[in-house]
Amino acid sequence: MNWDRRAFVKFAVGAVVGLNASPLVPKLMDDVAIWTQNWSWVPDPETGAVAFAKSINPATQTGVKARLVKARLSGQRVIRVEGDPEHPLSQGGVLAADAAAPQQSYYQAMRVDAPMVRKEGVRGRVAAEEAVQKVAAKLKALAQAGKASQVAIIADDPFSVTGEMLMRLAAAYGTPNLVFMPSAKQTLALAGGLMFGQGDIGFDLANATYTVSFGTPLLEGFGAPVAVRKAFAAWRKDPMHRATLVQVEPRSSVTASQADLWLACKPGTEGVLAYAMANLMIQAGKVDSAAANAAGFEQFKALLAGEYSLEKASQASGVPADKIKAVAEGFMKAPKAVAVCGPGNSGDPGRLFDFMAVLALNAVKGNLGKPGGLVLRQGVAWKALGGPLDLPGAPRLDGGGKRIMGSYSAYDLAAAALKGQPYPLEALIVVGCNPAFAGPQAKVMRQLIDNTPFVACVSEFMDETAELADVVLPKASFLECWGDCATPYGAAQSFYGVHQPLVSALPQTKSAGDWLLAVAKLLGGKAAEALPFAEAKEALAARAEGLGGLEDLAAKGYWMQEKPAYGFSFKTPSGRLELAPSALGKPAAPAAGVAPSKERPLLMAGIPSLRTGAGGAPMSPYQVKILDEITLAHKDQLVVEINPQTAHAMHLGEGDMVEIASAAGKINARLHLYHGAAPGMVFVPVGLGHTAFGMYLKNKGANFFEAVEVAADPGSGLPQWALTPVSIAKAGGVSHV
Amino acid sequence: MLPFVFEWQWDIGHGVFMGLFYLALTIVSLGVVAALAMTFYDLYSGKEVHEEGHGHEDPWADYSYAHDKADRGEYA
Amino acid sequence: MATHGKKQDNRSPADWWLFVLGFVLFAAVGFWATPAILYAEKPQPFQFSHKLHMEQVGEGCQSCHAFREDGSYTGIPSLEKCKECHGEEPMGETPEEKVFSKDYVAKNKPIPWQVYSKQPPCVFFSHAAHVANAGLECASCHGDHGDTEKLRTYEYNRLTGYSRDIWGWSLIPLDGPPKRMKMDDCAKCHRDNGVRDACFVCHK
Amino acid sequence: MSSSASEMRFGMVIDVDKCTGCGACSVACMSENNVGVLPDETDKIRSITWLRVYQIDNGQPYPNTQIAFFPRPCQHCAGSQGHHTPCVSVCPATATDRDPKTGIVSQIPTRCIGCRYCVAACPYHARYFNWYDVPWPEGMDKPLSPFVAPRMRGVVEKCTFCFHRYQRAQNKAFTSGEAMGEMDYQTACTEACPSGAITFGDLNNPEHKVHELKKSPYAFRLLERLHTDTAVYYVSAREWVRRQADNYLSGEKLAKVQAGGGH
Amino acid sequence: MDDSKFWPKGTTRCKPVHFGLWMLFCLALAGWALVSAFLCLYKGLNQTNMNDYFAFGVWIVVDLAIIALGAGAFFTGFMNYVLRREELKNIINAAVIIGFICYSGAIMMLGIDIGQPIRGWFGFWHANVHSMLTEVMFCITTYLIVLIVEFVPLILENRQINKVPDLHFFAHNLHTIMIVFAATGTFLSFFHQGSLGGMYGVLYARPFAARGGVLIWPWTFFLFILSAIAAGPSFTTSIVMITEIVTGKKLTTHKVKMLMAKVSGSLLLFYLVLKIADTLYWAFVQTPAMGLSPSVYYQAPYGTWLLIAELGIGGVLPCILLLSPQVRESYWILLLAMLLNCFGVTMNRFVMTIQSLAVPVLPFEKFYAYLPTWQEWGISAGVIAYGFIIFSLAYRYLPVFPQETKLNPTTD
Repeated sequence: MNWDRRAFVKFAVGAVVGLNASPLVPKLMDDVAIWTQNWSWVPDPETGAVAFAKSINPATQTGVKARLVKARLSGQRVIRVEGDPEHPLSQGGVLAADAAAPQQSYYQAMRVDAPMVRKEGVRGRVAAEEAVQKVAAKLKALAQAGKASQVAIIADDPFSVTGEMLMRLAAAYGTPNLVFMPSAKQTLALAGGLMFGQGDIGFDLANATYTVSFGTPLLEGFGAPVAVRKAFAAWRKDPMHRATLVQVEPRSSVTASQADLWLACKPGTEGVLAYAMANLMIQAGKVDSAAANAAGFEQFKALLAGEYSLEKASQASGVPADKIKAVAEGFMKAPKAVAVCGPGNSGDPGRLFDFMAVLALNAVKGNLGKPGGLVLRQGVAWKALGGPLDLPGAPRLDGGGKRIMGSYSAYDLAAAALKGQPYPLEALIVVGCNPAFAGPQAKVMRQLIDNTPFVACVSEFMDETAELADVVLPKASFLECWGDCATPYGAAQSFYGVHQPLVSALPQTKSAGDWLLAVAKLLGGKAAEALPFAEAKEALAARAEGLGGLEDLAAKGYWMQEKPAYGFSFKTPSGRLELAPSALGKPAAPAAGVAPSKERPLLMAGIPSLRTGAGGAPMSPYQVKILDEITLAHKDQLVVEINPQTAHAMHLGEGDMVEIASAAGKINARLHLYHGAAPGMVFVPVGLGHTAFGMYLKNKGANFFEAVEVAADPGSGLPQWALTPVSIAKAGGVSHV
Repeated sequence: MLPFVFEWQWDIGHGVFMGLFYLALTIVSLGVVAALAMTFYDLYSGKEVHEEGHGHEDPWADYSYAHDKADRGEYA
Repeated sequence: MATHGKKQDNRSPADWWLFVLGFVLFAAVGFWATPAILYAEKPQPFQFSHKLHMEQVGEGCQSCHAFREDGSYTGIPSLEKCKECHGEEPMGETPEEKVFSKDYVAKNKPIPWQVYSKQPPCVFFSHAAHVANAGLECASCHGDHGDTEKLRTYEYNRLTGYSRDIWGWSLIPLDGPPKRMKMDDCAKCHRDNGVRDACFVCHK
Repeated sequence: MSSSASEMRFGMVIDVDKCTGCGACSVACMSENNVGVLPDETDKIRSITWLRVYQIDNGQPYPNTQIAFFPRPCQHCAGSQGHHTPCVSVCPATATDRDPKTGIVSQIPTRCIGCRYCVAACPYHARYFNWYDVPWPEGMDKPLSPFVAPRMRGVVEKCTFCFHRYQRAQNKAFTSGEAMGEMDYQTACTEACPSGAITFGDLNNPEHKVHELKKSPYAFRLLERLHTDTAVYYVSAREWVRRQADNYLSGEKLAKVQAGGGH
Repeated sequence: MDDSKFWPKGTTRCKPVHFGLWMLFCLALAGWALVSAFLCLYKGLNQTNMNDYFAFGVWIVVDLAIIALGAGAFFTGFMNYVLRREELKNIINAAVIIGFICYSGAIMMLGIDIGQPIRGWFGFWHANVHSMLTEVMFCITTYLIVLIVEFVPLILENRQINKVPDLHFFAHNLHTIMIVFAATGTFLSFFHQGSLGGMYGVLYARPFAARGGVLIWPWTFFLFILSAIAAGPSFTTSIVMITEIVTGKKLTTHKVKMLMAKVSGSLLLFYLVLKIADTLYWAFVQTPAMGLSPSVYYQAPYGTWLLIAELGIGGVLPCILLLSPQVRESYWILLLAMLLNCFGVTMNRFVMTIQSLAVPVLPFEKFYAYLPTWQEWGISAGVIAYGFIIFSLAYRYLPVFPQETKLNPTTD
């Protein structure tokens, strides 16, 4: 049989037809298409029983409910952090930071997953015992050498159980240098103390019908943001007749836009407007009895009539007189009106003068202790962890002792320690915060860390501070450990939230309290006695006894004062309202404000936003994703806002790459012309510009705090960085139209 | 495109669309099959293959297209 | 046909068998070889007799595969469910149970069963709708799996990764579940029962 | 638009005067529906956010500038006057379909061939194409929900009004026997919003809150003039916000096009 | 390496080394396309500059343009076989080859353009008959089959292949019933050229592209057909003329070219009348009804120059030229007019794709511009290279032009 070409063609045709007669082709086509639906690099999350558990997110003070899936093979995991509808403050709402919390705690590259010790400059993972042993040995050596006071501890929240344990450890160990990040709570306590003798004050926003907010981002980061928004929702329940909100600040922010009236004042003049309104009310004879016979009322009245008349205030603040008058009248007539003061737009603790002016306005209105006004909080009835300990005698590095009522400043501590007065620093311990990035002391703190022989850091994330530290102890996230957080700023009722471990923490991570106890045990002596607990949960249980025991507190997730305590009592030296506080001898008066100079013609301020995250905690990938192009532009450039006229005058256009320089430092950014920005100012988002945290966050934008200039507030002594004079210049780079 | 697929409900849209489509497909396939049939017929009826025996310029010239007016010498 | 001209003789009738040979050979490859290559096997962690268990449990399938009160379905029982009866000491003498008690119950390690009817990730199959609402029998989709002595070998499609039970026993849509469980089979059963559905009823 | 008894029409009423653009709804939506994150999300017209919060302003110079926010989920259009839903009518492979029983437009990523015709057809830019294979670095795939299938590259995805929550509510109804209540099926963004600006429910059901809220004189819909008949109503007492919802010739007054199905 | 025995009878072709160089150039372009295609398939469509606003990019523009220009195949076939215009017989082969190149090239590009090419057949299996794109997919694939069937006899007429009796008879028989395929091709092309236009017309939520219509077909359905059959013959003839210039040979009598030009010109006139009417109605009646003004449509960089380019330079000018007998007599100006005609239809496809996506519909959206990446240009160039290769091979080895031997009497 001759096997020639024609035969082969016949065989080949037969083969092809035969193959197509079999289901091979349709089967392969179908299966290949199904293969594209089941690629191995697309995850297939395992299903399981759904369960819920209550918790609280200390960073945002929102009462949350975690949705858990108990999977058969891969165990329990958190898939959602949702709002807790039964929570009186949050009533089911969450913030972007809460909803993105699961990512934050699960994403490995961001977390510190094992204790690390730096040996000869190289940081390596070590066992927990070795790390704690290293810290304890160093502290013991310092104590024996009598240099106990040359140890500084920086933490974030003085009211949490960790905060209290740190106070006891510092006192027992013998160092006065325990510093917490400055917050508006301290300024409010100071102002309240001076005028009422009461520090624990809240604003009953839910019941107010007329609210005037002076220079604070009421809807963008004031107090427990979700609680405030629930009050805001109550005001706007019926679109036809709504409670009035007046915002007083230089920039058309979110709060200013949602407010019914916005007083666009010159930067730093909010307090002046409060006094002017008070003055109008006094002129109109509408003065509450408590204010009328307050200590120094005549002196106060004379000062207001003289310095803060309508024309003077309007001239100083740039707000038209009729607008000030209208708001003053509205404030006078409204049955339940309240004036609100709080943290500044740059996250600063606020100026004492502004706070006292606002409290004075409330006093003149007479809404102290009334529904919809200023209320005293009962204070959380938790039990102290142990007997009182005597404070060490040595002077504090940040000069805290001299100032009234012991205010804290990490900036002053770092500056003083660098100069070596009164003494150099031997060891620095950072617990649960990121001072090398977040806060005005960022630059100074980095220098301090370099010059301090020993730096230990208890941190959840491998953040900027942890990367510079010698010893890093991995802190568990709020979903993985026991912990608590106290009353948010400005809340009308005192509150105490507890979070419990919902997910098995990374093997080596522990809560900050556990690490402190481990160090205290090794230190022994007074330190061990000051913290007689086996684990942090025990300390929490001790604290929770005053609130009905930890078990049902954890189940409920919080303790809260039922309703605001109306009625007001004064504990001032004179026993009555002191408009001219005895400690000052005269009514509060503003010091010289921050003024732009010739070579630094603009004033820089921060843009408060719930999207760019709170404080040092890193933004989770989802939060970075919802930043729009007027915050983080293409190729990760920070976007700053400027008024079109100001930009035009300086020959700058939309999208220009600029360099913003102040005395303290400079940042690069892209310019965005925004009509709502006050002339003569530049507004910079806060919370971007991390140099750590892996691919989702690293090198995105620039850090506002690099260019911030810090000055102590004359009144409260707290660091003040609301406004910084800066120069702005084109920084090359093509402008992307 | 086949009636036993999941969400198939007959409606005029399907009728018109699939009708025209299958019509076109059948016409084309019938055309090809017809050509194949004619080829087999030619092969087995022993028709001669007119190779390049004579170098006629126009390959169609020797095929008697009754209707093909073109090759009656009207080149421009 | 009459022979015409010289072409006829060099075409020997034997030519056609080559075509048939090619056809048969490759049709065989298509029908037999591809399933053999396409499907592979995975061993179960250890043998399990449904029959033995069905004799001892109270409410049949529901005693291990049950509904949760939020309407979701447990599917394959977790180790805790097994532990309701089994302890670290084997109850019977079968070697499988020794493996189970020693390697899994003692070490509290979840059992990595190969699930015959595991649906693709894009499918939302609601047992509540089919068992609680429509009152279907388990066997109508799972066949006689409930009374088997031994677990049959688990076969899966190398290309798609899905169990052969749901998409691979027969191509033609004639025999429905449990032999063939592609989308069209589910759709056919829905259509026969007059259930007009939207995509999201079964997809997620 | 006629609606028989069994036909539900799930929709939303979003109070723009309560929305402060905090993005909690957007993040809650992404966390609920397994939306991934790319290393660089600054290219906003390639970033997949099922619910995007647009910032708008009244264009006034200082000091009368005001900004507001439009949270924009998929509008689940019904289409009217002979037109189908804009995206459903164009999909060649029926990967997207509008369920008349619930009024929800479904999107099945495993059937989508990625031709992106629906992305071009949608005037609200509510449809997103997976230009990248989403990276799931170490640990990031743990908080994924098992109730929504993660998507692969090359397919379109969009807001589904959290239909998996309808499925779970349906399961509960089947086993417990009671019918599905208003609160049994709520979307993730509705629950997350701290100001309670978003309300979700069946527009055709008088007991549901949205049924009343959409009748407010301040209610309006996006691009009403295109007759897409959307299921998402917006409410604002500010006239300049309402004017931003549609295209108007300079002289045209707002009242010309009334919201709430006045066509 | 002498391939002269493969050349069609009585014709001479350039030396193999020249042809080799030309092939090298085309293969280099094709190589660039292959690299781009691999990147787009392996890394995904992020290699392009397309995004969620520009769902369609330069690939779709090129697809639409070459399918419109490929309409020369079906319309020349229609005139030749159905309308019995016999003199077109001399150019029908070139038309069929160009048609085959355009359609197969377009389908290959679409294969890379869609996100999941392996699931491409879902468009047939789970067809949504109400979608214009489904109709396009069905018709383009079917018409490609028709084109292949029309192209096969030409291939089989290669001098060597023609020696095999089976193939010789098959080619001849196919040719005798070519009218069947031409008619089916015309029917199919009528629909998918229209549906490509319908794809944009039905977008009632996109004011720039939306058009009213009759029954289920928007006006763009008919406008796309008209512009395609107006530009198709011009494209085919200009390719033939360019080949004449390159090879230095006369391939068809000028009479054939004049006939194609005349057909093209008159259809262009008919199309322009309707197109300008539609544009006026769209700009001054339909757009204001939607609350927009034409100025919203035309913003930098897609300004009104696009309208002038499409309807002016690419429309009215070639129409006048093609309809004037002196121009048709000339050679170079005729070529220019036909190329302008093709340019006009390409601009129309560009505007309907890119500009309709650039125009924001929500008032608070922005106007975006689009610029392709090198990968996108690579694949577009790849299709052109593919065309060069196929046409060059066909011209070298297949008897494409019946009149060639007569028009170029060889000396020996």
